[in-house]
Amino acid sequence: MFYREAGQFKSSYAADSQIFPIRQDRIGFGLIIAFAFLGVPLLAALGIVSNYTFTAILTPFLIFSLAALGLNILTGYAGQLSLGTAAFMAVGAFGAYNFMLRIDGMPILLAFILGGLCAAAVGIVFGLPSLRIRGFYLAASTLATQFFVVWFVTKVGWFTNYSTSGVISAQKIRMFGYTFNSSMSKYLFVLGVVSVLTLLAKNMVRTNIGRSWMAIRDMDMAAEVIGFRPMRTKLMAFAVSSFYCGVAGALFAYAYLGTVEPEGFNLDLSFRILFMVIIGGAGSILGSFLGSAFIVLLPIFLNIFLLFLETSLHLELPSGISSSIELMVFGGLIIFFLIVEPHGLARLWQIGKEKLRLWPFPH
Amino acid sequence: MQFFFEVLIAGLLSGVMYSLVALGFVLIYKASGVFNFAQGSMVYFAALTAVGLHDKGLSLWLSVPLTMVVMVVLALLIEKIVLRPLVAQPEISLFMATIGLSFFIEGLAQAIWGANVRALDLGIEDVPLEWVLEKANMAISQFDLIAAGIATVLVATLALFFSRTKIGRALRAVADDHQAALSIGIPLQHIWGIVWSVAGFVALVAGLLWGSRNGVQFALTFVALKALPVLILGGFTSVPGAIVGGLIIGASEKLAEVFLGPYVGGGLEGWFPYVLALLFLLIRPEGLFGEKIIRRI
Amino acid sequence: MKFIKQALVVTALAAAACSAYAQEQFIPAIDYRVGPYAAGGSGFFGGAIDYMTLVNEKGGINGVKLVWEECESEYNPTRGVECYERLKKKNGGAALVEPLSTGIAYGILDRVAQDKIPMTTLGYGRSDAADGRVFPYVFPLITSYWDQAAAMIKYLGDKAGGLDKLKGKKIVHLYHDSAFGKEPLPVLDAYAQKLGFELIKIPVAHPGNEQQAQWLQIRQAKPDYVILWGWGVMNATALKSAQRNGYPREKILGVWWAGSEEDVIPAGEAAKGYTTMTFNTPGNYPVLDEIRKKVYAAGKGNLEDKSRIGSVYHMRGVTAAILWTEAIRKAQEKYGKGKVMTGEQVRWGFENLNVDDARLKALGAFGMMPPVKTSCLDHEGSGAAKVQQWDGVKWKAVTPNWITGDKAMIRKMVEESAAKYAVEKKITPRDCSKEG
Amino acid sequence: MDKVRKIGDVVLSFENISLSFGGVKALTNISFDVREHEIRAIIGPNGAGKSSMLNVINGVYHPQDGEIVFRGQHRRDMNTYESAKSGIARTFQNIALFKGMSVLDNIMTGRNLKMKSNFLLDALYWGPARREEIEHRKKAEEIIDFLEIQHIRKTPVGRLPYGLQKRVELGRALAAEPSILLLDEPMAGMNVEEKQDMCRFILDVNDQLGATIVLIEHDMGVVMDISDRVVVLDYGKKIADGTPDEVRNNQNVIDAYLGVAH
Repeated sequence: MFYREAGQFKSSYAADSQIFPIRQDRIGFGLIIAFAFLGVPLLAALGIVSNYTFTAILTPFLIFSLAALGLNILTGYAGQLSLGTAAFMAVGAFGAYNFMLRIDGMPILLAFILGGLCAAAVGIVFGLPSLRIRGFYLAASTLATQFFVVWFVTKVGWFTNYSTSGVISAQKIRMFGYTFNSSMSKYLFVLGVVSVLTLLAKNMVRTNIGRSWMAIRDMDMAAEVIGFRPMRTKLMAFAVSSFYCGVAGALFAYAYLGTVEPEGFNLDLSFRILFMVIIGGAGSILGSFLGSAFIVLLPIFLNIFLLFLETSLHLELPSGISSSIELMVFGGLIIFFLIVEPHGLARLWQIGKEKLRLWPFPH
Repeated sequence: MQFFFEVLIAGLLSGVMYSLVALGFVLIYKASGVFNFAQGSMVYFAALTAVGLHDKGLSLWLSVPLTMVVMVVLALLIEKIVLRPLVAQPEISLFMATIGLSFFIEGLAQAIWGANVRALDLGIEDVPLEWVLEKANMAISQFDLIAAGIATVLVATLALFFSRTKIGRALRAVADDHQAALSIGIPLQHIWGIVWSVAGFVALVAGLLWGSRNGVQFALTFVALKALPVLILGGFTSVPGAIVGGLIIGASEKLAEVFLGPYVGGGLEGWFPYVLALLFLLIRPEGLFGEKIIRRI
Repeated sequence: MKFIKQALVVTALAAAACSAYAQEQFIPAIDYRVGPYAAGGSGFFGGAIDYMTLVNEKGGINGVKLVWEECESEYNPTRGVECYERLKKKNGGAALVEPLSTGIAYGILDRVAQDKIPMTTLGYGRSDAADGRVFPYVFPLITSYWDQAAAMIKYLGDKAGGLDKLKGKKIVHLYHDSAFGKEPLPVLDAYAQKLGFELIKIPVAHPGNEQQAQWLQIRQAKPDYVILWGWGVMNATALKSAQRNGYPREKILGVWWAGSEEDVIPAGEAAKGYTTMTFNTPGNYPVLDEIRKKVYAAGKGNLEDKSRIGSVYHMRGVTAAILWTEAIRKAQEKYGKGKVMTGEQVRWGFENLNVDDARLKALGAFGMMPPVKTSCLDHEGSGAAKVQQWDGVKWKAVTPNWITGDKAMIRKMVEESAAKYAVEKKITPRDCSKEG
Repeated sequence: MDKVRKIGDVVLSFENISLSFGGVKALTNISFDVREHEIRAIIGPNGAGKSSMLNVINGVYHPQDGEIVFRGQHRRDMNTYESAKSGIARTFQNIALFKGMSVLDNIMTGRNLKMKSNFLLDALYWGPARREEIEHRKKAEEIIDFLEIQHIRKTPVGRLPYGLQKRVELGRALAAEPSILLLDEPMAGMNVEEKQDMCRFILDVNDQLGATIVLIEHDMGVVMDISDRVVVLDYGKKIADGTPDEVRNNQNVIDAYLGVAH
């Protein structure tokens, strides 16, 4: 009824090429952004949104969304399956840390960008095999990145400034004389970075570079015949993807954990992010966010729900059992979602929108 | 030189243990094109079930066959609940589903048997062979030798199974083309059920051997990480590849750790096999024995 | 609808329950009971919760009941941080926090200082956090990694007939190749230089389920001792590999993460004779009997498997809970008996702990753990450890007395490292002379 | 048929091209040439090596033997990027569209070599990048109009019926404004009506846009109707070459199609 594009005519290609050609989408998105930047802090000021929401839900959600977005560029758009995401995040985090540490007066954003560029460079090196190797062979090979990078960072003391504990302790986030100390300010900082990078990613995927990735993904030979150079295209995907993951890693260290050890960027984390991409929707920017929300929130929800169930039903489950059940339900839900919609939550959203467009008429 | 050979032999024997795990991956990938990440969890689940039943007072002769029954039931359920609805979906969705499956199986195993670590005694002592120790001053474990023997028998049996039995041939047909196999009347579901059962059996054998080597505990799931480079090297679809790949990976990783490790600070066993496999892939993108991928347009 | 109704009823009940005991001190239990390290998590938190239950059975801390909520972290930093954030304000606020995970401890290191909640890290985490001037809210109680490494050398020296006898000896440091395994390196290096023994460092890649290469190196090097700085499956594998390479287990000395039943049972026979460090003397104590009688007999025990009462991890959990309750008790002495303490007040309690032998006797834990006395400067409080040996069935102490290494040397290293951290993080260390 | 543009000089010629895959000969000593603005058909029974020939032309396959002369340049083989760069575009026997992308995006990919913007400007979608994108969008829309596929421009191609996909693929090739267009069975699997449409498009492309066309087609009627010259392959060998009329009456060709034993 309300979600209709009828009557909205585009008089120029520019108008038709915008990110949200449908007016309702534009308004909806604008509202979400406004809410994220203004509404949430306002609610916090009123005491409705707690500190917990910022620091334990929203901030990690945004950071993981960014990492998932990075992986989505590589896996969803360019079709190169990677299991080494956490390694690129590690490069970004340790890179940013060292730029901050070693160069006096280094602006934090520049350090993040430089950290991301380091990750991009590493991405290019470890992306080289993708020119010859494909599919699961490539996926399994990306594990080389995962294990090598973590080993290297552990081994070379310089990266951790020879800290005896082998960990880095992120410096404070300071910009224009303001220190991002409170959980809300950190959230806003992360939100800003993620929004800008998301916009850039959206622009990339709707222009020539994005089309080159998708072309290589869908039919690499045809893409080559048309004039896309596979090497350049794939390495570009690795570089851009790794850059995003690198920045996400830096945010992970600076705005979320504070102190991190190299092992924090382990295979588990890589898998978690891959989950976000697949559950959310490969080849969809929105999907990265939906997937991240799903994977961040699901275990928390399960944990609280089971706890609630136990207390309300007066079940005296041995503590180990409820944790195991949590794990089973988590795994089961992943399978369930893959069966219901193998193309991810983003596709469900799209289908829902198409239904809505026709509503209340069936056709 | 003697030390070199000692390391080499130790590496080859470890390699056999990796092959054992890799074999489970190969079987399933060959028959269904599914990269089954849950194989490691199946190893854990099988070992834990066997040892759990054993701890309940059953003899190993009883608990192991009983576990096999459990693995078959598990395989059939996986086929029915997970695989069948996902037929014809992109490979990556199936891959992801198996990761979901691995969470489920890990949770299930711990929900039933608890998270405690357990010892498993197969009655094979894990000590160096004395006469080799005396004659050549090499420590070669008798357990490893027996494990290698078991692996050899297993591989030979599987090879025969694939080449000589009707099911084996049908299985190869399925591997080549699902649709075609269906159209000539090969019951795909049955085949998958069988293959997952066989993979369950392989997981059980691997679980028993690895479990008796390092104890039955959650870390058994990590043996999958040792098997992956073997797979890359040997090819995802080749049973002999899993064996040869295992030997190469085992030997080279040990040699690298011992002779290269001291120069770079050691601890390189985590990544070295992967990098080695990767370099190898650059020369042969389909692995040692994998089917050649022909790109057509 | 029914569901919602139920929820409302439960909330109402909970509210009623709350008012029944107005005096409740909340302690979050960020634990892990699934995954590769579940055995440690369930044992430790089982012990801690058992002891807290016991305290409640006996009337709480001056009438203040202890309450707790478990949150599964899966040993994963992200989930651990979420648990911490979820629980820190609950039920009037957390009195303290103990994640039993290095990764999670680091993830909340900055947060606890901001939230003013003391964090204990019993026997793990940053060794330099013992310097309370730089880390006011972190308490690596009893013995840090560095003091432990020092105690190890002291023990090996005693075994050789004096520290000077270590000269010319070969000691292998076989370690988990991670920040954890590298932590004691500065101490061991310093000792190697000072005492003149050869230190051979052999790392094991995570997870460590395959160590043939390392043990062949060890066989080749023929060291006098092997220090096993392992974690998880690496420990059992090390013992098995030692056996298959004919290295005597009596000469292997493990870190305390390698010294629980869960580390040796999977290795079976191969573990016999193996020694490790511990900050609990294995055995039975009145406090454990009390737990059996008042907690488990009443069906309130936390462990599924009763035979694990008094196991290494369980006893470590009991030890932790003793220190927590003693800190709260101490804080009550200053800020008001029978009152619920804030995190900041409990912090003061932790900083002024004095659990001496007399107090331990009263608690029924005499000999179970070393006496602990903390101060603003020293957040560790002891630095002592014992060595225990696995006889195939159970652990037995092999050193009758608590042993400590060169505490002055370690203290110097702690202060240097903490000072470096303070500079890096732009922290101005507290002036301890002004602390009351 | 009167052409606006006259058939010109030879732009592309092959001398003794041989190609084999692991011992199996796909092409043996093939020689023929293509003139500017002509419609050159390659015909032959299944497995005659027609598609292999197209793959040699745009550098997917590299012949083991022989020489290619392209715009006066003598070379051993072509490579895909260079041939695309020098204006060779093609369609494929089994449609090789980018299935996950919309019709419009597929056609836009055809213009990638004409785009100068780099990924940083793309990411900002600002200034020249934006102008360029919109400019190329205009070109793409012209092709969409030309092929009469306006109604499906935002549909993912994976969802389109076969005939439309073929048309989109042609559109993608045209977007590159090719000087030589290789069409591999453009009418396979089409009904009569669709074939007529496709014929019209091909002739228009040749005539209005002036592209030289190399065409593989099975429908003899179509081939004889629209091509200027025809080369006939059988078992990787050339058996005839000439105008449609010459080829039609060639005994070798009749034998090959009727299956006379060699």
